[in-house]
Amino acid sequence: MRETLVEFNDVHTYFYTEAGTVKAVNGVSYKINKGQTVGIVGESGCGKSVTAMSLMRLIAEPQGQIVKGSIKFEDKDVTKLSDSEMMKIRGNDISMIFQEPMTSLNPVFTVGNQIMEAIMLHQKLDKKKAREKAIEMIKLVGIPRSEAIVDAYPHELSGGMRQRIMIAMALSCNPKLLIADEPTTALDVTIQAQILDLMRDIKEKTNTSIMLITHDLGVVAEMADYVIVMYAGKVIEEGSVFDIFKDPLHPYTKGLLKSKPVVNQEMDRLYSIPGQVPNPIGMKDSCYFNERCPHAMEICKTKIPQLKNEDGEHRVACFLYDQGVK
Amino acid sequence: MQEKILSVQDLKKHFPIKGGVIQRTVGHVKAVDGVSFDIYKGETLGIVGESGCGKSTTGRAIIRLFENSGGHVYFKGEDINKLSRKELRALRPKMQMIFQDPYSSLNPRMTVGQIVGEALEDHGIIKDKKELRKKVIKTIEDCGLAAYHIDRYPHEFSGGQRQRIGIARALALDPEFIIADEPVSALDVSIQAQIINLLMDLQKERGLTYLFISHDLSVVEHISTRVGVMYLGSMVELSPSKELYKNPLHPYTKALLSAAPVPDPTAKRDRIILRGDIPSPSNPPPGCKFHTRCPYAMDVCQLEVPEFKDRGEGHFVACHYVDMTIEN
Amino acid sequence: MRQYLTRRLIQMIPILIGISVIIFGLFALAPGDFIDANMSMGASQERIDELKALYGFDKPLLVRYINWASNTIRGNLGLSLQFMKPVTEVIDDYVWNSFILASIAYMLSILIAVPVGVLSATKQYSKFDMGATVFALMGIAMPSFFLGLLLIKFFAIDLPIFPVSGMSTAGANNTGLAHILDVGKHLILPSMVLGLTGVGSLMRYTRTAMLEVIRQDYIRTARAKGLGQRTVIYRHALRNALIPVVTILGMMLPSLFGGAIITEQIFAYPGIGRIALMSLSKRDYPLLMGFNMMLAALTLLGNLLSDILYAAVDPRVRLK
Amino acid sequence: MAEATETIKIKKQNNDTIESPWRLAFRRLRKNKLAMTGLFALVFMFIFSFIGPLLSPYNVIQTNILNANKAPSAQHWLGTDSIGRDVLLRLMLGGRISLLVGLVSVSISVVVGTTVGGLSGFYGAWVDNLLMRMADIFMAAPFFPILIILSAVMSDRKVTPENRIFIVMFIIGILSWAGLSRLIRGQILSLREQEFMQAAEALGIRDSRKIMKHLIPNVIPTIIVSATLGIGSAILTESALSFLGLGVNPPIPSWGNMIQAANNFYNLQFRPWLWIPPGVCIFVTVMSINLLGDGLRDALDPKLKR
Amino acid sequence: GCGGGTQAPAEGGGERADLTSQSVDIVKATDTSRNPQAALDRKDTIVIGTDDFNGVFIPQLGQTVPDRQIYELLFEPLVGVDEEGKPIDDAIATWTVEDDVKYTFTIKDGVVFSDGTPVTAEDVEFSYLVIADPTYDASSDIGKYGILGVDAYKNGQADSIEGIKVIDEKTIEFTLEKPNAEVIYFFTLGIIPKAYYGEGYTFGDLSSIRDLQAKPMGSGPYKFVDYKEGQTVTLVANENYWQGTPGIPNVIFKVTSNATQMQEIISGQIDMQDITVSVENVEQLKAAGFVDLHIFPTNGYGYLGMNHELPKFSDVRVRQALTYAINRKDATEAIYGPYGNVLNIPQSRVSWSFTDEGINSYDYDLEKAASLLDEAGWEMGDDGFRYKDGEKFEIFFTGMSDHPVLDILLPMMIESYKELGIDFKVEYVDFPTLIDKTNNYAAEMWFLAWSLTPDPGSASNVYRTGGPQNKYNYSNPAADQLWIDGVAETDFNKRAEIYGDLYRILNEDIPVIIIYQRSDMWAANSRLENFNVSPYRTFTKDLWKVTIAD
Ligand SMILES: Nc1ncnc2c1ncn2[C@@H]1O[C@H](COP(=O)(O)OP(=O)(O)OP(=O)(O)O)[C@@H](O)[C@H]1O
Ligand SMILES: Nc1ncnc2c1ncn2[C@@H]1O[C@H](COP(=O)(O)OP(=O)(O)OP(=O)(O)O)[C@@H](O)[C@H]1O
Ligand SMILES: [Mg+2]
Ligand SMILES: [Mg+2]
Ligand code: NI
Repeated sequence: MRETLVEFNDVHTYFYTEAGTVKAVNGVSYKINKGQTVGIVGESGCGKSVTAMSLMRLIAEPQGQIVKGSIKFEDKDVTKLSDSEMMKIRGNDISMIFQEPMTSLNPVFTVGNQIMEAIMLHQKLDKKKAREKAIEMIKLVGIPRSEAIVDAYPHELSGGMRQRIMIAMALSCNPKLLIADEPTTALDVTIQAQILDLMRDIKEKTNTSIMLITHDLGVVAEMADYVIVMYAGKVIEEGSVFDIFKDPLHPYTKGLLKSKPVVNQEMDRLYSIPGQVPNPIGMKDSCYFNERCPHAMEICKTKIPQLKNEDGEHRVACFLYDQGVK
Repeated sequence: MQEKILSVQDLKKHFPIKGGVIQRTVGHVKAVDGVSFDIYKGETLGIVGESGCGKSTTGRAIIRLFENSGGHVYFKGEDINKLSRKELRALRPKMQMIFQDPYSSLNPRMTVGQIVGEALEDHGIIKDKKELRKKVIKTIEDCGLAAYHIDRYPHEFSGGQRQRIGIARALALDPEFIIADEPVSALDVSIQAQIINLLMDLQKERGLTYLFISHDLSVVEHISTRVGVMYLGSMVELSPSKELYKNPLHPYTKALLSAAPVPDPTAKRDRIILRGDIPSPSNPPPGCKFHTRCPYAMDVCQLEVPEFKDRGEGHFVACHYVDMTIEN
Repeated sequence: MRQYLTRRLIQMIPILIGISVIIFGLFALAPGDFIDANMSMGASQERIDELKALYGFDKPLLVRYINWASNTIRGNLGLSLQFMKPVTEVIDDYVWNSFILASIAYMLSILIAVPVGVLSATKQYSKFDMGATVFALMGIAMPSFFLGLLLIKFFAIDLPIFPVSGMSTAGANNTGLAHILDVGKHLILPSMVLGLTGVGSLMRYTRTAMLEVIRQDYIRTARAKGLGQRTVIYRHALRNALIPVVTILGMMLPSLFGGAIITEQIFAYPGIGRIALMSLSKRDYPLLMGFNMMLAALTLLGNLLSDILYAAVDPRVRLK
Repeated sequence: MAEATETIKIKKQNNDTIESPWRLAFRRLRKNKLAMTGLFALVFMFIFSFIGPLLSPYNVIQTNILNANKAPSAQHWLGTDSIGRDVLLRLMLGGRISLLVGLVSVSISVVVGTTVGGLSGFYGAWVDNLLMRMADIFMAAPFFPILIILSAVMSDRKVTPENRIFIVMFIIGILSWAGLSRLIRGQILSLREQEFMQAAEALGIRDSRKIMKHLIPNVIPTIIVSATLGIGSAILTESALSFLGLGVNPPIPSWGNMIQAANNFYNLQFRPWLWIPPGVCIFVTVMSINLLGDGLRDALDPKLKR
Repeated sequence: GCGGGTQAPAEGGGERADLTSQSVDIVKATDTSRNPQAALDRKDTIVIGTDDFNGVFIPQLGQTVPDRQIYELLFEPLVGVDEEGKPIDDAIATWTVEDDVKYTFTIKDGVVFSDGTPVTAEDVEFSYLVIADPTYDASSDIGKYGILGVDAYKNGQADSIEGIKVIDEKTIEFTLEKPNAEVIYFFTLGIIPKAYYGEGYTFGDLSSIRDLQAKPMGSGPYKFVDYKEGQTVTLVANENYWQGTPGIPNVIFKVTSNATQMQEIISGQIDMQDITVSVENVEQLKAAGFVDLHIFPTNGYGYLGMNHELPKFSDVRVRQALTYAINRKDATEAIYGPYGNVLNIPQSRVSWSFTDEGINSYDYDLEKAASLLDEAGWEMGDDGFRYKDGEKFEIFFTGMSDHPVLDILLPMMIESYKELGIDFKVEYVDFPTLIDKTNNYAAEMWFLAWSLTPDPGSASNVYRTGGPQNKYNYSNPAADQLWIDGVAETDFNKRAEIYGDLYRILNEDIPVIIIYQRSDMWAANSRLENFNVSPYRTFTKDLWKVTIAD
């Protein structure tokens, strides 16, 4: 087995708000190995971004706090690192593509400037070289007239262009781990394909691990080696990409796969999982999916299911597969 | 024939490019460069196309968020650009836009309730405060959010949740026409399905009309009556949805369709890789704008702009190669 | 942009004319004139009338305005009544002293206010922030004469390391470096007073603007790039917080040349501020007109400058 | 895996209506301890100034040369001034003037400045040009001569001292809005280009509402700073105005002209009871406004819930 | 200055010397060893603190005290003034008077300008022609003494003034239309060299002289070196001075501020300065140990003016009542401590014309004031205010802003006038506004101060019927006649009697309520020896005799 790069161990990240405590991440554990691409899917709002942000230690304090658990990155527990140690890791060892490309770019600097900054910092290049590299990165992510775009401000770019700038920024420093939070949502499929190719290239060349958060199951299928399925702040299923797509176990995962429309396949109405995500404030001890689950049992309403090894790497948190219950 | 709700004629939007310390205009980005199409009542026109090809700009120009550089937009026969501010305001509730970037289009200092309910209150549609709250809750629940979200601020939401706030904001007004700019890109497939179902239900119930901009070809196919393909500020192909997916004519459309990812890790792909430099919208290539990357490019493509012609059954395309193959 | 500049500069002309009419009108309306304020009261009525005629105070207002305006356009601001010297020369004699003092003081206040404001914001509600707030508000509640006298007491009397007043040592005919050092020594206390009293407001504005900015997503992005706290704050955040600061800096331009009346008064500093006050209480109209027109022009320029800087600071702002 | 067993408080919410950003802010403000301390201090200053004098055994117009310049004692808690008047009583009476001058003039300047800045920044184009050129004129107009003329006019009209102070408040307010309007406009110029403003436009929100509900809450921090600073300087400006004959007239004191006692080395060194009390009062007032203002800012800042 | 002196926002203080004493009170330093090093280091230089200069250092044109201090050291007049304000011949000329109308001056031997050229009668003539120029716009008024032919010269009808005749190189003759006792003080004007200032001068254009205003040259004990605007004027001893080389080689005048001038003396940065006298200031300067204080009565007085045109003030009983109702003694005490005195006549108590015989001192007496008001028909109403013919007794007082005297005087007046049944309202305006108001007779009651010139006759402008400075509309024919008599008489003893009678009338009539005469104070570092100053004789007159002690 390959070396582990990141290990989440029972991470809890809460937000303390006026209305109550939002348990955005509520006991998440999983591993990312070196050179592995881990796809993370799940309900919108289930805590995928917050998990990633916890790893980067970029949760908006003081409301948001990692209250429990550890996140190991190469033997270091990032939850315990000092700010300056964390600084060295960020951008250099781990880089992140944020979900919101518009607000994540500083409106008063040109995009070139923002890309160059990281390059100059981590690769110790001079300004001219960094600029060349920035132009090259912009070209790599498929933006035309890269020489002009380096000097453009974020608000002058289209949504997809901004997103690609974020990608260029994250890829420019050959990180050990790339966190890509919905990296291609604003891109058309040809460019998406190009970006995905680029990410694969980089991964192959430098043995980078990728934490790929996305809703596009197609992208997951294409990119990921391993898939984590999250629901309401918890991991409910994990397994290799083949396991998940060919043999989904959790009813949520099944519903998810069923919801996806496919080109050239006609249907009147798309399938969608019935019901609502539970309120993350004040959740009871239960399987959080029980209200929406077609196979819900009594136990699901009173106990929280644990992630269990079903077969091999494929694990699921569902009483349906719980020996005792069966 | 169906009622034309919107007619776009030769729409152009050029952004000036500023350069130097004194910010002189050194050129123009031709973000939208002569786009024409009609939308009929009750239909959904899907727009797909390369990122940066001017889809969002087209959408914004249609609802006149900025003054366009040329062409006309008629909404129910009225020239949008000739309306006074007051008339425009009165028209606003009828045509809504779902913005592509959910977060930056939400005022950080307003709660969801305020964001979604504000327009209803301001246009005097709902005057009673309790009723307003009810309506807002109903709308956000339709969009897959929960009632308890109503007093939260945008930054407290995940990307997908924010997108749903934007959708709810547009839907709350019960508009007749909605421009949806990537409305479901940040949503997980289940909620995506829920939203699409909602949009389609509304369409059936109220005869809503959509201009649906998206990169997700399967979603576009599912929801659209007709689909337009844009490339570098122009429309290159426009056709009824099924026809387009079964029988794409333009080489760009073909490349696009071939690149769509399939949710099957074992699936084999036969992708058309587009080569060549991506041209710049400030200095688009002469002739057919696609010729620099087109696998079938011919001499004529560099010289002449292909005509946007009907190939029967409302399948429009602008391509010399198609012209040639069909004639032969 | 060039168009914008030309347009704004051209617009300044009617505004300046308007302001000149206002200023002239104000001075003409203000009760009392130079003769009333200065002349020996024992002078006979005939002599007083003779003098008023000599000074032209008996002419109709419009004639006086046109005379003044036509001279002003030719760069002749007239003769100061109290100094009996061309107004331009009087201004030239004093304004540069004020400028030196004010620019040192503003430098000082910017150097203190901006970093302290930034730190206060990054450590909101910390002890440091509280201290800075109290300090800033004390500066606001404290009149500058008070601070001036306090500093004089400590640094010029109890611990005589700085001179009490003036701009150079009387009778010391220093030249070159020695002169600069001498002047520098005299500038320390007044520039501290002027600088410190300005610190408070600039600091508060910086702090608030920073508080807004540091919670933005792009600051998170900057952090994610691994940039150090300093770079994140001073490069990414501060730049976005600059709009109010730039406005204030633009508004400071006229005061750079306008003199600080109270500070100059206390330190007997040869600046334009005391001269202006003197000319007001003596109703020295030509000097007042010249001085106020200069300030008006500088105000317009300062505001124009900050408008231009907005666009430089924040590319989203469009100049139209 | 440790389970989420802690009990979580769900706070009661106002579930009937959608509160406006302002109402919501005030509700949150009430929970802010520092802000409430500020409010309390401010209320105290008001009580001190408006009710306090009624409890004093002394009288403003009563002078007593034999008892002049006395240090604080049991009879005169804060000592006496140069003609034997009770400093404490003067301090309380001075508060009436200074608090009013501070609050009223700042309110005027905030209202005018915000309106002008808001309109100017929001509409841009000729509206901006017109309003900003107007602000230019206000900023460029010479302060002192205007005041001298005003004082002469008031003198000719025999305006009574009580009415005079209202005019003074008005003047300080009117002469200081221009700076604030420029500050606000500067920020709004940038804010209005943001996407949420486009969204508001697409919704067809009325302009007045866009300004009031979308833009102003985003510039409120600046307004607050300007108001806090303004109150302090208005209180001191009032005393500078007496120099030109515009401020309060005897026997009415104000904190500003009481603190002028420190304009003299002897008093500065040997009679601190003359200037420390008004100094402290101004400071407390400014501080309490600042705390309140900071609280309001935090209350309006959704990212800062504590 | 001339006339009734300059109206000014007077400040400062003085010694409460007994009324007969005219001497200057000198408080000697007690501990000269504490003299700061900064001062001791200036071995051949003294620094004198002063107010802002205007940079007009010519006697004919200069208008402010700081400028005057400079030009008095650079230029000398024909006639000097002694400590009592009487003319003496310690200046550059001696003189004889014929028929009270012809003044013949002879310039003393050896009097030269600092460039070595002798002072001649032509220079004297030139010095007076300058102020007779039709474009002359400074403060001297040559027209008011009745010198023959002045008008003709001004109008350009004559090339010279008939009444000013150069007899020979050293002798010059001035002729008047009729006797004028004041004219002798007109000869205290400094003499300027024609050769230097007259170059380029043409009748009707003073610009060539203006051009030299900041480069003065005259016959005084000091020579001009340089002027730094707003900072210093540097002078150096004139080795050609006709009375011998001055004792101090260098004199620097330095601009200081009111707030800190005392600290400058105490820290040794300046050697001398006139400082507002007050108990606190004297105390601090005494405590310094090394400062000599010269305290002497100011040439001036503070008063309350009233507009007699208003019916309420036209009644002399009311004016008297208002005077009785002010506790002037306590007020003066509170303001100046021992350095101010209540004054009852408009003349300095050190003047030769001063008298207190038959003068009513109007001691504070509210009862008397009340009965006078009753007599005048102002009856007490139920609301505590007095009424006459249905009109409430209201006084609208216009004060000058930022004035330390008013800070104390007004509260006291408010208090006692309230008790008397008068609604006393107060407003402030700035100084020129107040002057403007009084000029237009638009003020009811106000506070100002007159500064006095040596000759008492100039006050007629203030108190005679229709006098240009009589802004009170005061009129008393008997007094008017005495003013005329006073100027027509040239014998000092006889004049003193005339003015004594006049002052008694004014004391009875109360044209204005005179409050106090304060004192001036010069603080001088004790290392200065032979320093001399008195009310009518400024320190500049004797500065050349001063030396620096080791
Ligand atoms: N600052 C915050 N304060 C309060 N709640 C927050 C905050 N940030 C996030 N949350 C909540 O935490 C939960 C998880 O958010 P997260 O952004 O991780 O979702 P996500 O899985 O990335 O969803 P999406 O796919 O839509 O981006 C959401 O319910 C969200 O409402
Ligand atoms: N304000 C602006 N100033 C200058 N150029 C702009 C501006 N807004 C958009 N553009 C340019 O216009 C072109 C079209 O942008 P638009 O946002 O319409 O693209 P899009 O089709 O929506 O792309 P995406 O799918 O990536 O959102 C881009 O090249 C972009 O750089
Ligand atoms: Mg997310
Ligand atoms: Mg777009
Ligand atoms: Ni757990």
